Parts: sequence; structure tokens; C-alpha cells
Amino acid sequence: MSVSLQDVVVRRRGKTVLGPITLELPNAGFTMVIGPNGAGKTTLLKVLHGVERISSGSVSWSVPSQTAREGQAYVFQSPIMLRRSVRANLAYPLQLLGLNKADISARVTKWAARIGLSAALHFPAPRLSGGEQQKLALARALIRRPNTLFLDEPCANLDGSSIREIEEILREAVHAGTQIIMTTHHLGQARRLADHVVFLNNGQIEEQASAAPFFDAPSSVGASAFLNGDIVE
Amino acid sequence: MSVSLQDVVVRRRGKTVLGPITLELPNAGFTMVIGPNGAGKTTLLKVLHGVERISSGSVSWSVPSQTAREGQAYVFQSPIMLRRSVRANLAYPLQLLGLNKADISARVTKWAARIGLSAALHFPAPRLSGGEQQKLALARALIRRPNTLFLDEPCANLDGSSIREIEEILREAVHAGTQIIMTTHHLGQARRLADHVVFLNNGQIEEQASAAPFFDAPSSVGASAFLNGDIVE
Amino acid sequence: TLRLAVTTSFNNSGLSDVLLPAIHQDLGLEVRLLVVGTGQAIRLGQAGDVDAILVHSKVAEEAFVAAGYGVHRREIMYNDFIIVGPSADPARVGAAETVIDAFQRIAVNQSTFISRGDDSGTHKKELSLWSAAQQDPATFVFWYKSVGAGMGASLNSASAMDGYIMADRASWLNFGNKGNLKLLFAGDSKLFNQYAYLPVSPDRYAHVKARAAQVLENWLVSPRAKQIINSYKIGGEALFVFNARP
Amino acid sequence: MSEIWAGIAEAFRLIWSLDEDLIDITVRSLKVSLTALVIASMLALPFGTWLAIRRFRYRRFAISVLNALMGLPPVVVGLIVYLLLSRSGPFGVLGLLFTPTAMIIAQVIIISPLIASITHQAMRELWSEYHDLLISLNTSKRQRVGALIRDGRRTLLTAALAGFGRAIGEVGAIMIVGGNIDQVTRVLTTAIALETGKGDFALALGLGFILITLSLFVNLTIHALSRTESEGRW
Amino acid sequence: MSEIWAGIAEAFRLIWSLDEDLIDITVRSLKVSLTALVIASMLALPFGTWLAIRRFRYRRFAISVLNALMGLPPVVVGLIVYLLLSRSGPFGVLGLLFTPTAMIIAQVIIISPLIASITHQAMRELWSEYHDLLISLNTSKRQRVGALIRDGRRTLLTAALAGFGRAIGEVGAIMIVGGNIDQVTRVLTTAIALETGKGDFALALGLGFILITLSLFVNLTIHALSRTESEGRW
Ligand SMILES: Nc1ncnc2c1ncn2[C@@H]1O[C@H](COP(=O)(O)OP(=O)(O)OP(=O)(O)O)[C@@H](O)[C@H]1O
Ligand SMILES: Nc1ncnc2c1ncn2[C@@H]1O[C@H](COP(=O)(O)OP(=O)(O)OP(=O)(O)O)[C@@H](O)[C@H]1O
Ligand SMILES: [Mg+2]
Ligand SMILES: [Mg+2]
Repeated sequence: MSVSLQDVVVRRRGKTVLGPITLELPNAGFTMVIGPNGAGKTTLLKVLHGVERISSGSVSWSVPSQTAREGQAYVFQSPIMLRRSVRANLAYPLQLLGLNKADISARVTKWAARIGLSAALHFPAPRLSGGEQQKLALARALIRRPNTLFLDEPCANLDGSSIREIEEILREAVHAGTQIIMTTHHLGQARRLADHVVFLNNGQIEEQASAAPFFDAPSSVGASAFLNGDIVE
Repeated sequence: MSVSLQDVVVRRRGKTVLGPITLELPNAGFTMVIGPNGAGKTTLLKVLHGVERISSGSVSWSVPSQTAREGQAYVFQSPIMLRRSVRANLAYPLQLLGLNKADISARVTKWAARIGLSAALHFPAPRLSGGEQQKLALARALIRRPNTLFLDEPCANLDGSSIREIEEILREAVHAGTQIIMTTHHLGQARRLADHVVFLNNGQIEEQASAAPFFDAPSSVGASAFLNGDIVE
Repeated sequence: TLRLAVTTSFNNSGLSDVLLPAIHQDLGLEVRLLVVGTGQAIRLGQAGDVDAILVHSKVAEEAFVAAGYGVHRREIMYNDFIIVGPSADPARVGAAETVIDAFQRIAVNQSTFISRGDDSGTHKKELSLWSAAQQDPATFVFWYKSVGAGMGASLNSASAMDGYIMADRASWLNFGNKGNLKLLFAGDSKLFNQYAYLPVSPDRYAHVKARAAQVLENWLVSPRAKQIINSYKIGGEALFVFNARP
Repeated sequence: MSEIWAGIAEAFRLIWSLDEDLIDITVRSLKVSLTALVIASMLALPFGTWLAIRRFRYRRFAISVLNALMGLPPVVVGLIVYLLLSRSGPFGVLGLLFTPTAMIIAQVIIISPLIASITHQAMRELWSEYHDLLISLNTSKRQRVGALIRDGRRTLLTAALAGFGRAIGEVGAIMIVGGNIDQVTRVLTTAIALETGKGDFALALGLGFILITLSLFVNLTIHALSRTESEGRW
Repeated sequence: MSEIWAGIAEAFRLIWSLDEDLIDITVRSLKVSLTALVIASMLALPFGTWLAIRRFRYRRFAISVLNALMGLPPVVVGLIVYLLLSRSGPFGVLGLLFTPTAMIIAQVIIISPLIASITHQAMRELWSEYHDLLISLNTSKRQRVGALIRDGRRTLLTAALAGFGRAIGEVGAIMIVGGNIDQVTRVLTTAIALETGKGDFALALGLGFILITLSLFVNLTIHALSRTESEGRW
């Protein structure tokens, strides 16, 4: 599904947090939203997903908005854990879809194994370690097989090998046709994954381009400063 | 202040989360606690700080525990924001120390500027962006000039240039005599900063060494697997 | 100021609303009324929390004086009890000759009867009438409802249940929720209801305002009080008859 | 003062003698209050939760009204229920006046606003935590209320227990609609009011202590069943 | 039914005529209940918060007792306060019986457990959020309670309003300790009870509606002052 924003502005407490933004996103592959802290990345993702109220402008999906929402999943920057067991957290989106018990159970088992939490199925999710929570949130988003997936810093608290595993899972999902729109501060990760890049700064889109040209030679001043400012290892 | 752990074990819900650990930490510089997700890093830091109850064993600081606690500060993995303004968040630890208003005001202004939140002084802290919250938590810890500072993934949500700024601030603090004990998943950061490394896996210390030898040639199997498993950019 | 504990039936009559201003006017005395159940009124007196009580339960009053809580018992006025019931009068109480007869009719017909059931003066009177009619309320079944409440609340219950009830005339006349109820029987000398005034003994409680209580007592038995009490009417009917001996 | 000791002694005596009337009254108190609690909870828990998740124009006003309703004087509720259920009232034909059912109705009206208000407050917090997730998962209003009640059940306990407390100790309304009829609608509180009126303070206090014991017992049982305190949050 | 309309009409008539007695009674109701609220809040808010942060052995039991105390029957509280303040009781010399002060004392006892219990529940949540930070900052128990009350003040509003509601609508206890003396201790609820006893339902209802209006007014004012709903959480 492709999406376009028309003059979208988000104002909060008299301050313009985002916009005005006019944007057309491709309908497949990895779109990376990057930019410094407080640039408005989280706000942009939430606007696209429809959980953040916009002050003016319009967001339109190529399909009716209800259908669009049904196919989307979102992983929030700080994971939101239901106060239930790991198992119940994974099962919840499937229960909402009305799947039968056997199906749910099978998918839950599979995903718990993929994120290495098989042994913790009956453990209260809010007590997991930071990284474990992040992985669980990701699995809970993927378990419903979304066609559009929003990820807000999904790997911030993950160790190296978990990051590799997760990236593998995400690539698979994209191959299977899922569109992923994500933010990351990990420029290495952005380079590895991105098909398309949106560079946000101060609530404005400063540059939007395909990944290869962007990383090789950003055309905006802000973006090249950002890329150079980063500590490249 | 140096600290030593003697056969410390933390058990929760019948599971051994940490230990048994016997450990002596140097009393200056950067100590990096690294290890995979769920290894017990957060638990170890909290035990050292004394906010996590231990099931058996003992923790002893070279000074009386009350004095030790007074000189410590902690930045939690997911930032805990007081439901107050940015200003009030920064001022709170100073108020607890009983500083006078002018002093507090001066320090608050200085630190707000250092983390780039001068314009947001009267903004409610819980509404800040993920990265801004992390920076605020860090400033709130440093503002009391602790002699020991615990940092749990302090840069997880920060952009590249913020990381560089924060690392600079931390280096300064160490120069000024603060001892820093931190966890990070960012191996590059660990390499840049660490004087001493503790490698945790499955709740156990698998290796403990000075930074240079550790990164060059880890002696334990686990640590070398961890270092290789990481995606080195 | 003087604290006087009175029963609900006295207060519900509305007489206090004309007496208190007159007392204030004549004596400059502010009387504070505590409206409670008979038993509670006596307890307030026993504890020395009021300066005098005005109740209608002779046996209890005499015990109060005998135990030294009260100085003496001064009869002030009386009114009478009446039997109120549904206007259809299924037990034909209206045709009864005496109150005993009326009670027997109710029992025989097993018509709904509401009893105060709160050990108040009214309740004790009702029990004495049942025993005079050779009936034992303990053996009564579903039709006899002991509601354990003050006069007003019991009348409300009777009104809602369309039942018979024995009430004092003053409460009845002043009652605003008559519904289907009607006065069916009155006038038997057995239904006489004497109110008495009992000052609390200053020997027992030094703090009670004995002088004020005495002043009030003198006023209550005066011709002025007689005139006010006897001329207090609701709907053209007199409620109380002054009978204090000077 | 000695009366208070006498009251305690009386309470023991009553419990010890296992007086049949007492058991009858106690059981009736429990039945009425627990039934009212269950009904009120079924109405107020979802309603309070719904109020926490809905944003509408007169929301602030609606919440103020709800809070104001916590102050509904029991006597007035009793009176209104009485008028509605009385023979000449609209529901007179049902013949509910002076029955335990009438008492339950009055208590439901009295405790529902209290339960709903506490629920609303408790749920706002949880909702601000769950908000983004539940909206993102495309849940219906109904499902949101369901998820909040399920996961906030421990905090809802206080709401329910406050409601129960108010119900079991209430006397003004049930006196009017129940009539305090011996063997039919007499409960602990109305019996206490009656004994107080009679001046038998020791007995009144004795019944009062029994009521408090009962209330404590119910609280301990519910706590034990729900293991509220077992392991901190969640 | 028509009685209810008559009641509403009566309420308007009373308000319209600005009856002096009515104003007197209303002001007294407000004074007594608000004073009781302030005193009870000063006791119960810190206590409930303290209970949320303390872990001790009989914690679970203590909380159950607190919850059970929410069910304290007002009549019993009234009786006990009466016995204590009575001339023959231990505090008889103070001469507080049948004064507004006595009514305030009784109401404080009745509403404190309710406020403390709701506070405790509201504060547990905030404490689980602040726990690590406040412990890490080496705060004293006192400072912790202070920080929680300060930052949780919006959620404590429900606790206070529930207490106010219970106080303003209460009649059983203040009837016994206040005595419902005209011009001295008569408040709206006792006046309502009095009129109900006289069978004057229209007047009783009228006073009831005034009481509810008053309660609504207080709630709206407090909400407005604290701007609870202004901007979601924080
Ligand atoms: N409710 C609000 N009112 C006012 N300003 C807000 C509000 N919410 C967020 N902001 C501000 O808007 C800006 C953008 O926030 P956003 O969370 O989108 O940033 P971000 O790009 O995701 O940052 P990070 O990389 O730190 O997560 C921030 O400066 C933040 O403080
Ligand atoms: N209260 C608890 N009861 C049982 N297990 C717990 C509890 N708290 C944490 N754990 C488990 O202990 C392990 C170690 O947790 P900890 O938070 O210390 O990990 P960590 O090394 O900080 O991980 P991360 O890198 O993901 O932050 C995790 O597997 C976690 O699920
Ligand atoms: Mg963000
Ligand atoms: Mg951790």
C-alpha cells in the first residue's frame, strides 16, 4: 500500500513538532526515517500509522483507511508490554483476529522460539529485561503477518547477535511482501537495510532519496552534516 | 570507592537471574559490563547500587554503605521521568541535597544547555522524545556530581552526534575523578571508553579483564563468541 | 441555652415549632431540641448530655426518676393514639366499639399491621393493647410487620403497604404522605397518651442547667403555655390537651 | 466509655451464642450487599473504564457529574426508589417495595457512582500506558475496555471493596425502601439503628463490631482469592 | 412519581426564594464536610501513600483492615463518638457533643479509611514507576511520600472527592453526635431525614436536589481549579 501526506502539520503546546510535510512513500521494501534526536521521527511514524492526531493536512493510503490500518503493525520506541505473560502478549493480536486456539498456539510457539523466549512463555512480560521486551514487541507485531510494519528504534537495546537475527527476520518479511517503515540511530543498520531514506530534521523533511545515492552523496547540507557528524566506526 | 561482591546470588521466581558472583571492581575509570540480552547486566548494576535485593552473598563498599550510596547516581535502562517539567527533573536531586535556590538554578541552566534542552525547560519531561529523555536522565544523574555513576545503556536511543557529546561529558567526569560503571550493547562505544571489562553471560561472569587485552584476545570462549557474533562494521 | 431531648412523635407534631419561639420570646431562653427515640432520649438524660427530657412512656420515666437521674416527673399535656388504616377497611376497624375490639378484628382478619417495634412509648402502648386483647404478637405471622423505626418512617411504611397502624394523633395530622390511609378509630380512653417533662438531676451532673430547666418547667405549666398548646391546631383539629397541675 | 467495652463483650456473646436471629440478619446483610456489589460492578467497572478511554466534548463535565453522584445522599436515593416502587408509583405493580430486592436496587444506585469513579481514575493510568498499543492493534472500544479491565483487575479491587464497604455500612436508603421489617428486611445496619433508637447502645455496638468483623472477613477473603499483594505490580 | 416532579419544583422554589434557613443549613453542610475533608485528607493522603511504599510483614493484613474500615457503619461511628464525647465519657469535659465539631470528628473517622484506601491504590502504580529512581536518589521515607503526593496529585483528587461525597451525603453519624438541632447542627442530610419522617417528600427531595447540585458545584470547582483533564497524563 502506498501512502501520501499532504501538508501535514502536528502542533503540540503551541510548538510545531512536525511539518508541514508533503511526502509520497514507496509501497514496498525498507523505508528508513533517520534524523537527530527530537527531529520528529516518532511523530512521523505515528502520524502514518494514524495513532497521532494531526493538526492540519491529510494522510491518505491507497486503500480505505480502515483496511490500511488492519494490515499494519507498530513497534513503539519504548516497548509497551501488556501486563500478562509472554505467551498472552504474543497471543493477544491473534485473538483479536479471531484465530482458533490451535493456530494461535502454533504461531506463538514458533515466534517465542525465534526470539529465544521459549523458556519464558509463562513469565510476566513487564519483568523481562530491556532487550527481551524489545524482541517480544517485535514478535508481537510480526505474528499477525502485517503488510505494513512500523518500527521505531527496534534494536536500541539489543545485543549484536540479536540485531543480526532480527535483521534477518525483517529481510524475510520484506521478501514475503511486507513493507517496513522504520527509524534507527544505527547508521550501519540503516545502510544495510534501507531501500529508501527519509531524512528528518527539526520536524521537516530535508531529503528523501533512494538509499544508495543518499549514503554516497547526500544532496542536502543537513543530511551530509548528520552523516559526517556520526561516529563512523 | 572500590567494591567487592562475595558469592552474590539473585534469584527471582525460582530462577537464578544472577550469580553466584564474586568480583572486585577497580575504583576508578570506566568499567564496562557487556553481555548478551538477558545476561543479567541490569541486575548486576542494580545490585552494586543497592536497589536490587540479593538472595544471598554480600556486597561491600570500601566506605560505609550509607556514604557509598550518597555519592552514587544511576541512569536506568528505560529512563524514569518525574512527572514534572524538565527543569524540575534536573532540580530535584539538588533539592534533596539541600542546595540553595541560586546554586540549583545555575546548575540546572548549565546542564540543560549541555544536553540541548534549554528551550524545553518548562516542558513536561514524560513528553520528551526517547532520546531527549535519555539525555535528561543522564544530566539528572551528573548534576549531583556523583563519585560513582552507573549507566545502563545510556546511549541506546541517541543519535550519532549526541553519543559523541555524551561520551565527551563522560570522559570529562572520569577525568574529574568519577568512577563509571556502565553497560552497553554498542561494542564500538565499549572499545572507545572501557578501561576495564566485565563479560556477563547467563548470569555468570565469564571474563573480567582490562580493556585492551580483552578486546584483542578474549580468553573465554563465550566472550570471543560474543565479540565475533557482533556485527562489526 | 438548654438541651431538651424529645421523641420523634412530639417533634413530628409540629408543636415545637410554635412553642420554641414563644419560649424564646418570653424567657429569652434558647431551647435546643434533640429529636430521638424514647429509649435514646432517656439514655441522653442518664448520661447528662441533655438538661431535660420530654417523653411519653410512664414506666420508663418513673424508673428514670427512681434511679436518681431525674429530679421529678411533671405531666404537661396529653394527646391520644389513633388507629389508622386503609380506607377500604377490610378488618372493619371503623365499626369497632373499643380499641380492644379493633385490635381483635385486625388479628382475626390477619390484616397487614405495622408495628413500630422500637420499644418507644408508642410501641409499648401498642403491646399493652395487644395483651389486653389477649393476643401475643410473638405468635403473629406474615401480616404483622415490626418495622423498627420512628413514627414517621412507620407511617410511611403503612402508607406504602396499605396497612393498619397505631399512631399518635399529632404525628398523623402532621404527616404528609397519607396516601390511601384514613383515621379509622379513636376516642377510647385506653388510648390516652401522657407527655411528661423530666429535668435531669443536678445532684448527679453538676453541669446541667438546673435553673434554666426549672424556668422552662414553670413556663410549660403556665397559663401562657396552656393557651398555646390547646390552641395548636392542624386542619381545624386540636392536637394536644394541656393537663399540667400548677 | 464502659459502654464500648460492654459493646465488645456483647459482640462476643452474640457470636458465641450463635443467635438464630443474628445469623439470619447477618446472612441477609451479606446477601443484599454482595448482590448489590456484583450488579453495581457489572455496570460501573465497564462504564468507568469506558469513560477513561473516551474523549468527548463534555467529558470533564461528565466526570464531575459522576463524582458528584458519589455524594448522593442515601436518604434521597431511598426516597426516590421508594416513590418509584410504591403502589402508586410507576413500578408499583411489581410489588418490590419492602423486599430485599428493593434494598439491592437502592444500594446499586448508591455504590455505582463510587465504583465507576474509582475505576475511572485507576484506568486512566493504565490507559495512558496501553493507549498506543491498543489503538495500533485496531481494537474496538469494547475490546479496549475488556483488555483494561482484565489487566487492571487488581487495581479495580479497591473500587469494588470501596463499593462493598459503602453498601454494607449503609442504612438511610435501605431503611426507607426495605422498611426494616423483622425477619424480612432487617439487616445489621438497620438493626443497629433500631437498637440505638431504643437506647440499647451495648447491643448496637455489639452488632456494629460484628459488622466490621464481617467486613474484614470479606476483605481478607477477596484479597486472598485475588492475591493482590503477591508480587508487586502486575 | 409526581412526587419527584414536586421535589424538583420544590428545589427550584427553595433556591429561588433564597430562604434564610436554607442558606444557613447549606453553608453549615459545606463547612462541616469541607473541614472534615481537609482534616481527613491531611491524615489519609500521607498514610495511604506511606502504605504504598512500605513493605512490612503484616502489610496485606493492614490493607485488608483499611479496606474493611471503609465499611464502618456510620451509625456505629456515631455511637462511639457519642460515647466518647458524652458528659459521662472520657472527653465529656470538652463539651463538644451536639456541636459541629463533633460532626466533623465523626465524619473524619468515616471518610479517612476511604480516602486512604483509594490513595494507597492510586499510589502503588506511581510508586512502581518511581521506585527505582527515588531509592537510587537516597530519599528518606518522608521525601518519597512527598514526591508521590506531589506528582500524583491529580489522581488523588478522586480519593478526596470520594471522601467529600461520602461526607456530604452522610446522615447516620452526624445525626447521633450532632443531634440535628435547629440552627446549630442541622445540615442538609439531617433536614432531609427529618422531612422524610414527616412524610413531606417534596420538601425532602427538594433539599436532596439542592444537596446534589451543591456537590456538583464543588466538584466542578475543584476540577476547574486543578484542571485535571487539561492535558492527559502528567
Ligand atoms: N505532546 C507534545 N507536546 C509538545 N512537544 C512534543 C510533544 N510530544 C513530542 N514533542 C516534541 O516534539 C519533538 C519530536 O518528538 P519525536 O518523539 O517525534 O522525536 P524523535 O525524532 O522520535 O526523537 P528520538 O530520536 O529522540 O526518539 C521533540 O522535541 C519532543 O520534545
Ligand atoms: N523479577 C524477575 N523474576 C524473574 N526473572 C527476572 C526478573 N527480573 C529479570 N528477570 C530475568 O533475569 C534476566 C536478566 O535480566 P537483566 O535485566 O539483568 O538482563 P540484561 O543483561 O540487562 O538484559 P538487556 O541487555 O536485555 O537489558 C532476564 O532473563 C530477565 O528475564
Ligand atoms: Mg523517537
Ligand atoms: Mg538491561
